[in-house]
Parts: sequence; structure tokens; C-alpha cells
Amino acid sequence: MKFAVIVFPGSNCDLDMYHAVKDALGEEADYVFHTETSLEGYDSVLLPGGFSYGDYLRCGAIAQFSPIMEEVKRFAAEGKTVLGVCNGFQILVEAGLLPGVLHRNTGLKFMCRTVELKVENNETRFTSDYAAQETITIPIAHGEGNYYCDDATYAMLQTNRQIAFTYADNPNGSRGDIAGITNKAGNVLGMMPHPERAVELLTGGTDGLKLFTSLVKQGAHHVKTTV
Amino acid sequence: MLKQQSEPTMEQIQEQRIYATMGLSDAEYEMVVNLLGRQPNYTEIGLFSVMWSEHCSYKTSKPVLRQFPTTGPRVLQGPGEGAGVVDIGDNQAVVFKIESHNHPSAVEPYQGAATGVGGIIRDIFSMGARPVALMNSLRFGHLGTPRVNQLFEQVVAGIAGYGNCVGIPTIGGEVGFDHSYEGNPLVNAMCIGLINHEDIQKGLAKGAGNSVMYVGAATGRDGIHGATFASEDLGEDTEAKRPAVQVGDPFMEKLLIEACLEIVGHPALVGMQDMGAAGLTSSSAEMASKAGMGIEMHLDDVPQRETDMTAYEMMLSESQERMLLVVERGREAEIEAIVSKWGLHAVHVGEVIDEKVLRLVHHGKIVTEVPVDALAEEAPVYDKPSRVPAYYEAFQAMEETLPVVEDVVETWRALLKQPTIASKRWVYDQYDHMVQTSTVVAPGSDAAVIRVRGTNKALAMTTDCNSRFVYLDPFVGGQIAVAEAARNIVASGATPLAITDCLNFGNPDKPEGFWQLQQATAGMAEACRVLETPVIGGNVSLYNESAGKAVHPTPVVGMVGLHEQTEWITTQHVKQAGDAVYVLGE
Amino acid sequence: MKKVTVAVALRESILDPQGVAVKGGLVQLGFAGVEEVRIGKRIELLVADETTDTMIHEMCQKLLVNTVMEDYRFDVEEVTTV
Amino acid sequence: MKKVTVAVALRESILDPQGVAVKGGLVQLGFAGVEEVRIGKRIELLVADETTDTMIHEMCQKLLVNTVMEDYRFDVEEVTTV
Ligand SMILES: Nc1ncnc2c1ncn2[C@@H]1O[C@H](COP(=O)(O)OP(=O)(O)O)[C@@H](O)[C@H]1O
Repeated sequence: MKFAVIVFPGSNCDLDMYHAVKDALGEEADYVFHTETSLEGYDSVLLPGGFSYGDYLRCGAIAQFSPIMEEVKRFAAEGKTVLGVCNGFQILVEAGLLPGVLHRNTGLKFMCRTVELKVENNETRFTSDYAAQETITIPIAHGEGNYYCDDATYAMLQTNRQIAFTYADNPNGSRGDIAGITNKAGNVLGMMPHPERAVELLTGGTDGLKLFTSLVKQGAHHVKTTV
Repeated sequence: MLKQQSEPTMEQIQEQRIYATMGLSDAEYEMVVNLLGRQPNYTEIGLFSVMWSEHCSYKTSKPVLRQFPTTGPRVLQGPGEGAGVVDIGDNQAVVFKIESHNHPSAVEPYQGAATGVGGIIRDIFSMGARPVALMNSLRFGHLGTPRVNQLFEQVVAGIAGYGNCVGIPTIGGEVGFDHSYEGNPLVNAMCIGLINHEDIQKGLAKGAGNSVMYVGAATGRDGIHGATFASEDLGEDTEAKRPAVQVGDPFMEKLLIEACLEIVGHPALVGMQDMGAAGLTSSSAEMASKAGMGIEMHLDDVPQRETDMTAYEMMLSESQERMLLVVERGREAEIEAIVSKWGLHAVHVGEVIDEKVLRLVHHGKIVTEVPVDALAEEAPVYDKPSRVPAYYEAFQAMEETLPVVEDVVETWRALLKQPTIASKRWVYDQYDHMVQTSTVVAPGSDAAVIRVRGTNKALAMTTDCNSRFVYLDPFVGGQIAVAEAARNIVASGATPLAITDCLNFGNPDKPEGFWQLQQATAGMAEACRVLETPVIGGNVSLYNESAGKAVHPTPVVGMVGLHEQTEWITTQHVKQAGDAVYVLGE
Repeated sequence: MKKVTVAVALRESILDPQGVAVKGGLVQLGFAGVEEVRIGKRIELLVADETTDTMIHEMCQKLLVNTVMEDYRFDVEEVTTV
Repeated sequence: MKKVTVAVALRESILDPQGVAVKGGLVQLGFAGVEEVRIGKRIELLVADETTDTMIHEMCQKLLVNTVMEDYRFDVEEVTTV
């Protein structure tokens, strides 16, 4: 399976994503620059963390207008998988591919630590290798990861089972302890925690690996059924 | 129409001793006159004042720095370039350096700390190395007053804000609290990079006719010392007080890192240096002087953020996130193509010339012409008088006593409550210490460890200095600083390689202060020789005083060690009940 | 030239943790009469004379403001170029 | 009650990296007529009627504004409590 790791000006977890896919997962990956306009030949798109355009104004606000984002929208509309982590999540939200918004942590500080997540829905294309309600340990590193949406949206997220991960101990004030959500179709996932930082025993555990293995399995399945 | 600039004339500079407001002595002014064979104009005397400042010339500290061992079988680059370089095998090397940003942080703690981080990162990637880790060493007065609390919070936030945004993990450091830092906090930042041997850059302006190119943020009036402008003698120039605060732009820095590292190894690149203290002046003069060449610069072409900037202002600006490149003539477009991919521009601002002078052209006129060696090499060096302080003699005369501990548990608790000893989690929680996914030992252990991706090696790093020891006995305290760093490295399972140091001291013009500097560095030098950890670079920050009182002498040691195998990495944490505890040593 | 000043504020219904912290800070400083603090952005734009209000609304809605959580208002002033 | 609106702006000659990035974003979006963008803060305070202008200045200088880098201005409006 071939992954595209999008590089925006200011992305800084692009390398981590790339190595997670290449080294830990053993799949193919390319860096795709924000000025590109085609995702031809890729099976899945990864929007990495970092500080696109410095995260000045609002996180992800400027990056949503990069030329590649039009193509990411088209790619998602085709039903292919798109994963946005941290800044990638913020970009997906700003671009309207996922509902809601991410604002300042209630503690007002950037926080970098390892937290426990609950897999709320293991029937998504990103979580199928996890057990239902499995508790996993994944690093977070953000200053604006406080997920907010209005009541109607929150009800919709619940009804459609779009909440993929929640925090066991809410670190940032997110509504409903939300750590990660999918779109209604289930092919776009945004999450603040960094699964790509948890794919090796030496550097932070391996609890993030199953997200990527789920993607690969589902991706293979998806490709077969659509041929 | 050009605004009439009201700069003092050559005569006024001499008669009104305007050089003195810039920090030059009468004798130094005479030296400049002799070197030039004439009176310097305003821009020229400005260039000398910054290049001959302690910060750039080490005129006071050179004699003490000579004590340090600087070579060793693994040292590829000792002091003198942006940062030192140490071989770690497999054609790879580690590049590191520490630097202070004490005074800017006292004025504006967030931006001061942030720009300190930005500056040290540029020192690393201007060598051609990929920055892979950041460390820091901080000192404040005792927590509890609004001012100290705010300094502490804002400095930490500034370090976090910059490091997190550029995507370099901040993986360790130290924080100490003591009255002596009340009015003068210390903010030292260290950056560590990785490089392949063939990529090591030297900041050399070689080859007459080659292009001098400017990359990065536009130049503003930031960082020009307000004091030189404040003088009423300057006449009708009523422009509002010029702010000295530099604002960091980590996003720009991230783009610069990627652009510059992509240029490294490009055959058209001749040399590269960051514009640090004294910005355009030091980068151009040093690159030319080291190469035995000169540079002619066209100031009208320098990207400017503000209008009507004078030559003096442009040359002395300390705007952040700027790099100076020397590029083979005729191949500028190749470099511009890479730089513009990252949304930046490489702007032609001058040429390398055969005459060993720095020549500045502004509005079609030569406004400055000074020998580059005079600026970069020929600053005076002083042997300052030194005297044993009375406090030290008093301490030496005291009987040694051992404190009596009545209640071990209570004493233990009281000690753990001391902010200097307590957990620093509040600090390092704010630093992204995992980005780049190579952090093996995160903050919280003795030394931090990152693996060298693609190999089975790892690097351990630590910053240490117990300034109370240094105050009580500078020689022994200096030794202890190096030894503590070495113990932290060894405890992580690594072999110490080398150190970088930041000498934070008070006013060296006071003989007692200079004595502290001499003694501490002598102690450090001896420890470095014994432990075979040469000094490959560092920084000197003197005049750390407030209300006439100096901070404790604080020679911070940043040490890096090598794990040949990641299996050897150990952490300080207790692992399981029942494990035996041993004490090694005396 | 026109100078556009955009005031961006968090929607009433959204908690403003920074405002809460600043209020706490002011009260601690002895300003007991402070009831509420809300922190927003003030964006100043210098734009060409041709820029219409519709265009400014577009700038706001597309980039300057996240309408999921923020409201905005703007003023326009003519300025003479120096 | 009084509503105080404080406008905080970076001093003219201080670099505003946010403004530069936002300007770039607007131009990229096709708003070529944007010359300059500066980003500041807009702080709204609800304060007791007794609050004097001197007190507001004090709040600004002590906490709300970083006077090393920023300038400020404020307006006061009477509001009736609900
Ligand atoms: N300014 C700082 N930045 C990052 N990490 C820090 C800082 N200060 C302390 N730490 C981390 O906190 C841990 C404990 O620090 P410290 O109390 O100084 O312990 P020690 O005396 O064992 O060095 C260390 O891992 C250190 O790297």
C-alpha cells in the first residue's frame, strides 16, 4: 500500500509519519509537497502534525488553502482514507472535511506527555485491529487540541459513531473527551494524539501501530472491492 | 526625496566621544584611527563597536579560554566556527553549541528566550547539520514574587513556543533558583545536530567575484542599541524611541532550516553563516576575513522591513532568522530555485573581492571601507587584573562542619520541596520532547538520549552547573560542573565525547569577578583534560549584574556522549522492588 | 488605500479559558471589580481602494475568522498614502 | 457596569510574523490588494461602575499589555446590568 505524507510549510511530524510507514509498517510512502495537485497512485493520505504556516492566526487555517488540499478533498470524496494527526486534524477541521473546531487547551499551555485513550469505535477503517473499548497509550503534543462542536454536531457524532477515540483523563477540555473523530463516511480520521510516535519500543511504545495496520488491511480490502 | 540623516560627523564622533556611548574606550578609538589611517565615520565606528564588543571579540575572556583543551582524536572542528563538530563513527558527526540570551530575556522574557533558541539553532544548521535536539539551562531568583514568577513562566513559554514550532525536540536541561539571579536571570540554550563528514560547512567567502546572497527575514531596526540613539547630541532626529526587542519567527526559521539544508552539498554553495549578534557586520566580516578576502555589499539591495534605514542601522540590526550565503558566480539561479521552493528568496547583496576590506555601498556612494581583519581579528585582548575576593578567604578560614540531621524524613521532605530540587515536569511538559521520534530517554532522567536514526547508536546529552559550588570555590566548582555532566552521561550508559560551555559571570572589570572567571575556567580545563572531554565551543556572557551585584558564577557545561549500541542505554529510575542498590566510588 | 479593522471575538457560548485566566490575574492584582474578561483578536488590514465590503466579508469568512467559534465585525477607514 | 474595550497592537517597528503569514494567506487566496496585515488583541472587560480610567490604565500596564512591545488604547461604555 502506498501512502502520501503531505508536507506543508511548517509541517514537522512529516518525517515521523514517513518513518512510521516505511520502517515500522514496511509499506511505501512518499512526501508530497503542498504545491502538488495530484494524488494519483496513492492509496491513503497522511496529514502530519507540526505548525503549518507557524499556526499563526489559527492552527491549520492557512494550510487549508494549499493547492494539494483541493486534491485531498477529491481523494476523500472518492472514499479513500485520509488521516490527519494533530496539525493534520486541525487542517481537516478548518477545511471542512471534519466537523467542529480545535481551540486553546483549557490549561492554556502546550502539553507533551503520554496519555491513555479509549478506542470508542473499533469498526472504522482506522481502528479495526484494536479491540472494542481497548485502552491504548499514545503521546500528545499540542497547545490547541481542545475539541469543540455545538450540540447538534455532537449528537450527530454520537449517532453516527464518528467518535473514534476518547481520552481516559481529558487533558485539554475537549467536548465529550473527544480525542479523534471520523467523518460520516468513515474514511477520514482526525485525531490530536500522535499514533506515529508510538510505533517502536525504543521510542514510545507500539500502541499506535494497530492504527496503521488497520489502515493497510482495510485499504487492501477497499481496493479489492472497488475493482 | 531622501530623508536627511542626521548622523554625527567624524569630527563630532571624536570630539564628543560618541564612541564611548557605543562601548569603545578612548584607547580603542585610537586603535581604530591607527588601523584605518583616518577618523572613522559613524557607520564605521558602529562596526568596530559591535565587532570589538566582548560578545563578538572575546577581548576579556580570550586569555582564560586559552586554558581549555580543544583537540582530541574525535574533534573535527573545535572553537571558531558556528559550532564544534565531533566524530561519532560511520562517517557521521555530532555538532553542538550552547549560547546565552540573558539580557534580552530580562527585558522581554518570552521573546528573549525564543530568539535565544532560534539563534543557537542557526549556529547548528549553518554548519550544515540537521538540528536534532535542544537543551537549556535556566536560573531565576526565588519563586514567589510576581516578577520572578512571570520571568520563569514566560521564559519557559518562549523556549517551548519556538522549539515546538520548528519541530526540534527539547529533551532536557536544568532550572535553578537563587537570590543572586533576582534581577538578572540566566537563559542558556543548547542545540545538537547531526551531519555527515562531507557536509561540514565553513563560513568562508572564497573566490573573488562570487555572489554574496541574503536569505531569510527582512532587516528591521530590531536589536540596535537604543543607547546609541538616545543621545540628545544627535540633534533634530526626533524619531520615537527605537525598540530594541527582537521578535522570533519560528515559522521562518523552519523554512530556513529546510532551505539551507537542501543547499548544503550543492556544488554552487561556497560558504554559509548565520547573521547572529551584529548581524550583517559579523557574518560578512568574519566570512571574508577567514577566507583572506573582502566583500563589497550593496545595501540598497538588502531586504528591508522598515523605510529609510541607514547603513549604520542595517549593519547593526539584529533582526532574527537571516543567513548569509556565498554562491559561485553565475549559479545564483540554482540556489534561488531551491530557496524559493521553501517560499523564501536568495537576494544578491554583494560580491567577494580581492581587497581585504568590507566596502559598503549605499545610494550609489561608498559609505564605508574598513579592513576586514581589523574588524574580525585585530580587536584588542586584555589581561584584566585579578584579586582573590575577601568572601573566599573568609570561607577558606572557616572550620569545616557537618550539618546535624535530626529528622531524616523531615529534612528529606524539606529538600524535595525546594524548587531547585523538585520535579521539573511543569517545565518539560510544555516542550515537545518527542518530535522527530528519536527520543529514547525523555526529560526526567540524568541525561537525555536520542537514537541516531538508521544506526544502532545513540547520543546522550546533559547541561549542568551547580553555581553555589562555583561561588564557594570557583576552581573546584568548575571541576564539579564538568564532572557532574560526565557522571550524568556515564549513568545513561554513554561515553562522554566533549563539552560546550556557557560562562555566565559578573563584571570582569572587577578584579574579584575576573578572579572567579579565571579560577572556574582553570578548574573546568583541568577536569576536561582528565576526563578527555575537550571544549569544542561555547559562549561567554559577562556583566550579569543587577544593582551592582553579580550573579553567582555560573559556567554551564553542556556535554554530549555516545552510546555505541542502543542496548546500553540506562535510565535513573528504580525498576522493580527487590533489586539491589550499590554505591560506587568513595 | 483603506484601513480595515476587524474585531474577532469568541462566540458568547464558548468558554474563553484565556479570558478566565486574565480575569483571575486582574482580581489577584487587586482589581476586584472585574466581572468578566473576553479576549479576541484585532486585525488591521491595509488594502487597495477597490476592496469592497463583500470582499472583506469573504476574507473574514474564508480565512480570518472561524465561524464555528468566532463572530466578527469590521470598520473601514479611508487613508491617504504617504 | 462598564464595558471596557482595549485595543492592543504591536508597536509599528516590531516584527509581526503572524501578520506576515496572514497577508501571504490572503494573497494566495486571490486578494492581491492586501498591502499589510497586523494582528493585535481586543480585550473586552466588564467592570464595576467605580472603575476609573486610571485603574484601567493600571490594568493595561500591569497585565493586559506588554508595554515593551505593544501600544494600547481603550474605550469605555456604560452598560445596564441585566
Ligand atoms: N529547563 C529544562 N528544560 C528541559 N528539561 C529540564 C529542564 N530543567 C530540568 N529538566 C529535566 O528535568 C529532569 C530533572 O532535572 P534536575 O532537577 O536538574 O535533575 P538533576 O539534578 O538530576 O539533573 C532532568 O531530566 C532534566 O533534563
